Amino acid sequence: MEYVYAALILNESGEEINEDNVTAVLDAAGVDVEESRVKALVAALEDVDIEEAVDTAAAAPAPAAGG
Amino acid sequence: MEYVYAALILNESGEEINEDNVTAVLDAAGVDVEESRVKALVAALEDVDIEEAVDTAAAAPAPAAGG
Amino acid sequence: MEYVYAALILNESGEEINEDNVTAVLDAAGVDVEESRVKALVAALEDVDIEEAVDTAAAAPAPAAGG
Amino acid sequence: MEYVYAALILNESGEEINEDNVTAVLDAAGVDVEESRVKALVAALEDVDIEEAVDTAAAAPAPAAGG
Amino acid sequence: MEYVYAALILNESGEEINEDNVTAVLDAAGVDVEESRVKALVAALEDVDIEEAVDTAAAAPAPAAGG
Amino acid sequence: MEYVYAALILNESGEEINEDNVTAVLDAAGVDVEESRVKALVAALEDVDIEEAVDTAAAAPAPAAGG
Amino acid sequence: MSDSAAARRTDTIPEWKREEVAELVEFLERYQSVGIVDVAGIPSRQLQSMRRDLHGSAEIRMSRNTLTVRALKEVDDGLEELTDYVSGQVAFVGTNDNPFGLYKQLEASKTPAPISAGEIAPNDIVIPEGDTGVDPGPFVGELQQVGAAARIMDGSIHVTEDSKVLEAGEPVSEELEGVLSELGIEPKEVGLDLRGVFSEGVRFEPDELAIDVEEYRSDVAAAASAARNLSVNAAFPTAGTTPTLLATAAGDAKALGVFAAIEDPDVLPDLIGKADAQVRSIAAQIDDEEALPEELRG
Repeated sequence: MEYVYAALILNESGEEINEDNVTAVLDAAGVDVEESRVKALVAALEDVDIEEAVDTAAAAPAPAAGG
Repeated sequence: MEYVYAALILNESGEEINEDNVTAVLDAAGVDVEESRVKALVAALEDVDIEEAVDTAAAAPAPAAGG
Repeated sequence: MEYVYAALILNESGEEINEDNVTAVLDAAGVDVEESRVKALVAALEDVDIEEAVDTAAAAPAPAAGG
Repeated sequence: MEYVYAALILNESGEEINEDNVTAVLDAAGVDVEESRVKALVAALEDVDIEEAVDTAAAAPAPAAGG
Repeated sequence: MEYVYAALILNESGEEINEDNVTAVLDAAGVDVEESRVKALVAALEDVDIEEAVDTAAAAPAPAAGG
Repeated sequence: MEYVYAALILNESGEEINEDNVTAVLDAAGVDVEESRVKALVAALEDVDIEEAVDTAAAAPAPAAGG
Repeated sequence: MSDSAAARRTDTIPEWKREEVAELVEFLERYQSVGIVDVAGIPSRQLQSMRRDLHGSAEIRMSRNTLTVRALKEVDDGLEELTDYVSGQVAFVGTNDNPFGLYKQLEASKTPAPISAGEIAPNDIVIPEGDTGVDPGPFVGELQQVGAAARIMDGSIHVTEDSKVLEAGEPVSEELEGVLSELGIEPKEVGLDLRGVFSEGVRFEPDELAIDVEEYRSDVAAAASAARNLSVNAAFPTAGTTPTLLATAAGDAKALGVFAAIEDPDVLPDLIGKADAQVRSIAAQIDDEEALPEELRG
């Protein structure tokens, strides 16, 4: 999930979610970065409104206790 | 939330969640890092089982993702 | 299920959901295509609002991903 | 979602879920295929038991029919 | 949680949530105030709409990991 | 609600929830303290198991906190 | 106390009264909160036991009303406002507890008591549904006469539904007294009724002193929720909320992953589940079985 977290941090800092930035964040965290996953992430997020995607989750019903 | 995301990346990469590492990740993402918030987060995480907390979210019904 | 998935891919790519296209997708996947099923599916989907059906499913609490 | 649908068709037809096959299915459907997403998908599925994921989904409470 | 309560009182009294005020409230309550946590709190709340944050339900707390 | 918040800070700091302490906290927060409200609060909380009430809030999917 | 006031009255008041007033004044000055309680109708033995129960937190002091009023006026200081409440059988109550606590304590010390014929019902009197345990006999008629739904069942007299037999404010009849006594129903609450309190400069009436503890309990829960929400939503970690904060962050990532169909190993199971649900949703709208995959045919 680290790639997705990287995108979320960039979204909050207001930086562009591009390959260089995602790679830089993951590098800093000591992740052994796979270029294709970075590319795939950036491509997947291209037309996505991240705020909306995250808020949709927040509106979801509270999780049922695991079991 | 970017501070928490940073901690979670470190958790996945297996790096120690300490002030230096969290700061490095946030720096790389262009976040204007507040030292006190890093300190507070690192201190708070000392007593928390991160895997368990994260698993709670994973076990939860996935959020209603829009189309 | 593969016939319906084929229709869903066509729906996302914006291609028409007709017999030729569904057959092409299934062929590419190595499916032994039954012409009558393709016909029946294409005819049946004419009366279905695919976007709505997909959104309905998405809005439902998605299942807990196996741990 | 089209990448996921493609993988699921292959899963049903019993063909291997590899980059070539996924690309072929998406091509046939007129999708403008992103190579990195195919790669990421195939890599990610190596660790995922598709049957189990589907079964978990089926076991989940049926979605309230959309209103 | 006492730091958060202090912020909530200041929010209701209409006083600014700054380090001096938070410290004064905590002092009055006999709390052994940690300066860095006060700083972190003030920084965390800087751009936050407190009314909204208070009304938005946080995810349920981590249930005991499912059996 | 500021009177209740004040009591909760005292509860966390381990100080007694009495009229003097509640008043001191509210004073420090710039609240224009009504003595009779403090008195009523202190008397009422004698019969409230604060830990239990707080735990109730934590265990329930956080309700939108009333005004 | 005011020496000059005392001196002024010296020649008009008998010695014993002067001493009594002086004692009352001393009582009033000893406590932060002083109230007037109604003691009418409390049997003296019960009053004794209430005094014992209050010992250590509140003290009751009785006197003649004229002297009570004189003492209040003597202390002045706002306490003379309490003279409004001095009528009938009353007493002083003094406490260093706060007036809300005093009210609570006095309410808690009230005990049920039987009501006699001729007395006015302080509240509606209800005979509850159930087996009275009384053997069949004329008591059925007595119950029915006072307005209770009664009949014989399984060898004893039953009241078949909650029956209101007297409205609040109505006098109790001889017959009703007898029925209630037979059933052991004690409809009165007897105790020290607080008429008013003067506490550190403020006068409180009983309705102001009746605090709803449940409301405070729910306020505490709401305050705790508010703090939790703020802590999580502003990402300020506290001991209690850090796990929730982590779960929220992980949930954000998962939501984004599913929403954008990101090909991540942690997201794919959800995506597969979602795809499966979509197929089922479409299948549910198709009538033609021929068009459906075998596993989805009705």
